[in-house]
Amino acid sequence: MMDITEIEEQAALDKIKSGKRLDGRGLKEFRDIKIETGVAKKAEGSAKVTLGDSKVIVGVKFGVGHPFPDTPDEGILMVNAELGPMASPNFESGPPGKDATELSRVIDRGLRECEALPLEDLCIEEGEKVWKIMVDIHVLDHDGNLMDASALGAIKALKEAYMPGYEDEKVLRDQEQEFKIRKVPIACTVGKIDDKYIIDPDLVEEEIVDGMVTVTWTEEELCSLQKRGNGGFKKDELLKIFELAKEKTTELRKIIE
Amino acid sequence: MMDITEIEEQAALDKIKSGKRLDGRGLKEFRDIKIETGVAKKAEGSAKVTLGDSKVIVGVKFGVGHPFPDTPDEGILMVNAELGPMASPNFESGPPGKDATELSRVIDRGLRECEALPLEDLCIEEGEKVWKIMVDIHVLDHDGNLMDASALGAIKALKEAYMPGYEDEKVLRDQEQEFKIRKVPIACTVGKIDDKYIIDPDLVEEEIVDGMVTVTWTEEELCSLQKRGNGGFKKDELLKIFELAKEKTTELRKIIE
Amino acid sequence: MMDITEIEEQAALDKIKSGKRLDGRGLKEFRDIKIETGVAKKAEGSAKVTLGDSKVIVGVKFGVGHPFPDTPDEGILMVNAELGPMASPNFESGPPGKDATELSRVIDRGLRECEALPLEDLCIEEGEKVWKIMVDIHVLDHDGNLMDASALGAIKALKEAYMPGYEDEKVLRDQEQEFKIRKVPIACTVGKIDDKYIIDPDLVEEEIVDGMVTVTWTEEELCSLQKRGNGGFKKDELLKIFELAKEKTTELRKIIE
Amino acid sequence: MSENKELLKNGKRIDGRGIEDLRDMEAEVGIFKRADGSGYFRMGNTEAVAAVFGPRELHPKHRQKPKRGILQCRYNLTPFSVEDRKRPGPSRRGKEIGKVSEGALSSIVFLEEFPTATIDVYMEVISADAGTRCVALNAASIALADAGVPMKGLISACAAGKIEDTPVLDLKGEEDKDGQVDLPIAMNAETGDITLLQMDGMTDIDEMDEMLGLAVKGCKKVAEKQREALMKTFEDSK
Amino acid sequence: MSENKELLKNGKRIDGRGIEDLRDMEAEVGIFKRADGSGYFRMGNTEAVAAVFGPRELHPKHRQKPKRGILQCRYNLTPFSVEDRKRPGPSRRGKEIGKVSEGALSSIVFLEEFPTATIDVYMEVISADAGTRCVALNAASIALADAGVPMKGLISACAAGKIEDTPVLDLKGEEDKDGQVDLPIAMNAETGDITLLQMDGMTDIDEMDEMLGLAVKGCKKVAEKQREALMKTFEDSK
Amino acid sequence: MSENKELLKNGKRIDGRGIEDLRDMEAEVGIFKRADGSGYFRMGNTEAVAAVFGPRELHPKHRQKPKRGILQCRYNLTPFSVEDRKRPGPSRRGKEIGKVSEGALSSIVFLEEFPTATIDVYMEVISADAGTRCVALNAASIALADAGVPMKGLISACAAGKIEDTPVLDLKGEEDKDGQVDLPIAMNAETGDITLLQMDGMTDIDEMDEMLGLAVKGCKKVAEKQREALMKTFEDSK
Repeated sequence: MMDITEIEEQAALDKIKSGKRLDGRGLKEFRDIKIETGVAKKAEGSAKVTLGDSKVIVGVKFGVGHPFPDTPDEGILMVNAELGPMASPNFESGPPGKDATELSRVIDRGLRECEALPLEDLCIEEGEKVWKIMVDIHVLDHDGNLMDASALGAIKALKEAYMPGYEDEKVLRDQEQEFKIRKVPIACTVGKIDDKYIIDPDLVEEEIVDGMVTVTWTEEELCSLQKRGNGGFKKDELLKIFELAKEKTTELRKIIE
Repeated sequence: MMDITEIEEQAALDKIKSGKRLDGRGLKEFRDIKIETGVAKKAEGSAKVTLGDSKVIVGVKFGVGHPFPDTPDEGILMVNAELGPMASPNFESGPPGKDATELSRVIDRGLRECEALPLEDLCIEEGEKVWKIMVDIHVLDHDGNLMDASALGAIKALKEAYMPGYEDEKVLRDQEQEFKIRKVPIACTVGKIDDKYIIDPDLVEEEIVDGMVTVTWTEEELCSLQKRGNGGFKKDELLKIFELAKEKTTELRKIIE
Repeated sequence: MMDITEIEEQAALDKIKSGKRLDGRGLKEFRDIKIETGVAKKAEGSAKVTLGDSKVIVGVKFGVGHPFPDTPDEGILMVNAELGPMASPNFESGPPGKDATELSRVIDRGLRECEALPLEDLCIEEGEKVWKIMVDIHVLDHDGNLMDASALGAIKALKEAYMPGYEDEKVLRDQEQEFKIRKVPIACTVGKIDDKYIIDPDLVEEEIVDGMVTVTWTEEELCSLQKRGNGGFKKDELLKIFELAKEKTTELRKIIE
Repeated sequence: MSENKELLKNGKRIDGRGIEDLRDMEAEVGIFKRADGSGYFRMGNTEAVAAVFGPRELHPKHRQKPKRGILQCRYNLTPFSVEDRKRPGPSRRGKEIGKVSEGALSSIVFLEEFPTATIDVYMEVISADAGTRCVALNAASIALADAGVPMKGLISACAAGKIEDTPVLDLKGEEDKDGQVDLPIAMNAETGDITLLQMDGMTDIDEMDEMLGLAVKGCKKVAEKQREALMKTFEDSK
Repeated sequence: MSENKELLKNGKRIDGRGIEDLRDMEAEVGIFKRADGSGYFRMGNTEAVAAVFGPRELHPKHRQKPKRGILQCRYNLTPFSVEDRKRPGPSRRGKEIGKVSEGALSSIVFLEEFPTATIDVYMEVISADAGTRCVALNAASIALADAGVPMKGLISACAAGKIEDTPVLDLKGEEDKDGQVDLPIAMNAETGDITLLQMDGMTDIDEMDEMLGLAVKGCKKVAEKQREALMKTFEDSK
Repeated sequence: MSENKELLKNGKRIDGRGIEDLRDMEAEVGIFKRADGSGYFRMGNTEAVAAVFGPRELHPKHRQKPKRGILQCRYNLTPFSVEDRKRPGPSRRGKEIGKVSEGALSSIVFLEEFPTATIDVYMEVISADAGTRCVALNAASIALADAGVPMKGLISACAAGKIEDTPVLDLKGEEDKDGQVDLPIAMNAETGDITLLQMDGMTDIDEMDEMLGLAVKGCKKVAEKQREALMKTFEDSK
């Protein structure tokens, strides 16, 4: 006997095999996206992304700290994600688990590899004091594809962020200095079901895909990849997926800018 | 069918409704109180409070540490409470839970709000080194009303404490400097059952009260409040409770001084 | 009814009572010992000890850190042991439990009490910077007597270790300075079953002994003792056990040197 | 608490409010899909969301109560809700507020209808400008209603306080920082039962009388806003 | 990633390898007694051991799946496997690699044959000189085979990368540190199914094509080494 | 361990004791209400309390043993028991002492009478001036008796040591700090079975013989004090 989840999964599967999706979308279509900024009033930058029924809020805070020993004159980027018990009946309180850790690390690499942030400009005193940019991803409601929603939220919050002043060992948050990001990395997750590829899998679809790849593109370059889930992909499939992701991230880029 | 605990609770309830208590006390009477000092020989001050069958030991240690950035010339007060597995068959090992945290924070506020301790006098080197006063509450046996017992123990241990010397970056515990507290905050917990108010609820009574309020008074002023448990109080009830607590803390103050 | 473990335990017990052991060894005989060095290429010294089917790898790393306040001109020795889930179906992930903690502390005391390491020579800048010698014991496969295997591995890895260079606040691992240990503490665990004493108990035997004593000898002196398990020993038994351990550690010493 | 700023001038507060004025409020019900109930509440620059799950089975089982359910609260500040980023994870302050929130909400839920079960209330503060526990409770209360949990009433919360020796309603950040007393309460606005009460600062019974009076009035206004939001959802869903 | 060293000279790499050469490899099966299966793998100076326990009952029970087993991976660096001693205990990097390793290995195990069970795979890196997750997976894959777990094939892993604008196979430490792209993959060498894929660095689709091609070739060579070691054990046990 | 103080002068120790003298002792049984058994023990300035709960069901169930109960010990220093405040929470030293205490106490309890159960022994050191594990065990032993747990005897503990090349009994703080050997033992004073034995420092077999002899004598005196306290409680309860 099948329980409700299984029935729903089966229905989603049948639909996709026929080239459609349960919620009426095309296979290569994102759900509705809404991005609001300035939502966290104490953050230097923030964005709330609603992707279908998934909701993610990203806040950017600046702080001052010690540089890493191997980059004494560079600022520090920290990305953290919380998948708290609010977001899903299946989540528990506690330190970030494997899912939250993967989420934050993929977003981190997307930003870091393309050098989206001008970390070299964020040194206050070489070897002693540098700016720390702390990007916190907080998942409010989990209905699938948190990766793409979080990547969008992170880059949008960073684009909106100002840099506070710093004087006499104090961070002055009422002074707003310009802070310019250099690249806009955008993630697109592509799932595979038999010979079909789908974009932006929702929670049910994440359960039924053979596998997924989260592909992060800047305008021109591929800057991070992460295969997720259990299945496998042939090399040629992957190349097609990268192309597809490029096309879709180009669409998303318009919303962000 | 009722188990033993329920039978005991019912008996306590019936008794209180008739204006008496299971152990023969009046509604507004504390259990026997015994306070011993100098019980922890390595502490700069210590007190053991026996309140009926509840037993709490409080130790005060001085140490030297960095001041908080916003009070660079003030000493630091830290209050911690441990409700370890020794004190009750229901307690488990581990970091302080909600009950222990509430206990320590209520005692902390009682001391802090009335400025009982001369923290401004405890600076060694501005912005660099200040005295830390560490008050540790250790519950040995839990038979109810740990709040009042702990508050008594904390202020008594502080009254007994001396301040060590400090030279050449070393704390000299064989030098005893005077250390004077300025106020004596005392807590009194009042429980409500129907239209009755009881003082110093024991463990069984804590289970049956509609709600409790822990009221902390100095000689003249109300310096901290904490409503506990599930029930509610009307505004006028609260004002009566504050008065009652004032009367009872005045009695307790005599024991302490 | 007995399960397989119990049958095995009973067989081991019967055998020992008849003066023999299940694997054919004599009562006072170690299992085969194999020691390989240089097994962890990033460690300054390492040794893998195979004792029967028990396998332990020990790595030595040098680092630079603050001295302890009471020994401002001495290097620091740290011994840590991990009994991870790889080594036994009964082990779980998580911070070191009681067994791992005991293991590391007994090895630590064996090295520390006889002053095997020249910690006084490891000061870089008094009160500020000293060398830290970090000995990590990693249990790969647990078939009993991890104590003796780990003690052997630790002293062997330390004997093989070089000390890196240090210049301009950097540890230079391609410079190899001589680092000489002064004593060779060796542990021997003796188990008691009725009136029999056995050396090097394997996993099954550890379950059936009345008790065990881990005795650590340098060439001439007893430098650490640890009674383990539940049983008791008469004073005279202990003295015999210390003698026996001296004899056996003298044998092991030949393998190490 | 010290007084180095001028917080009151001609009966007006730094943001122009009078002594008995609440900050402007916003409330929304049913904001999340996965939770059984959810709500958003804002007072001035303090805002919080809450999600409710349950009644559902309590784990581990030995914590279940045979004759009634329990209500558990988690109160959390998001890392970016405060001036200096807050490290994620439980804080002592958060644990205490979780506990007093359980006390505040438990009394209005018919827990005896759910033996062995738990109702889990998760509150997240999105931005913190004083009054966070009150705002979080206001969101939690409408989230409980949204979840369809049988309730005896709504819990409405706000704080009174004292600045420049004057009792005022609903402190905002600067007032809280430089004020003399902070008195958060939560109340069943219909019955007048005060189910959360905490107080820091030095005061006496007469002042308490006055401040409690203000806070009670404030809670009633909060209740109106909560009911309005619940009504709107109810109408929308028709 | 920056390029301050000369990593390529006349088509030769710092250790004398050509662009398509793997480091020398070593593999051994069945190295532990207590584990149900175990393996050792080395590529150059990177080496790892793996132990497999199970299929066995999964605890706590509420995590059991009624229709299939699960495969859980723990990836860990021993404290002495890196330049500066690593503090014991889980790291963020280790958690992520554990997760992608589960994804890489789960697809080749017939998990549907073990409802409610778990197969636990523990990987320990003994020395780390780039490519640790690949080497650990290579050890884990032969450990699974050694445990007699029913499998659809072997997982073989290696990384391609880009140094001085040139795609190369199997980066070693210095190449990884100063290189431009790191592209670890894991593959079922028989079917060509790529079950782990991660990538750091900036590249485009043509380069990806080239690097993936190299990596696929590398995995096939790894598979030979793994099969050789398994065969040896098989023969020894006859 | 170094020797920079004069610890012995004309056969007298810094506190006037002779070589074979214990510090003064105090013992009390049944000090707590909630615990099933409890005890207090003091030797000089070292004092500890212990509480015993059980036999009671062991959780989680998969740790239960079908044929015998287990005895679990927690040893803890209160934060104010030492010179510099000790951070609350488990320490490596405390874990080890917990384990050897389990070994010391388990052998005198008829654990086979309580299959699947646990007996939990909690020891808290109130002030620490050397010999803490011995004093804690002395308190634990009378707490077990107070709990009515069926026992084969009492465990009595004390340490011998070496200062200025002389074996002495029951080191106090300064002697422990500047002494050469510390040898804590625990013993069933009736049978002479030594159930805890640890040793730090450099010694040989002859000295061990002498120190063990001293320690055994010390344990017998401790046992008298314990029996006296138990007898008193027994008489009181008549």
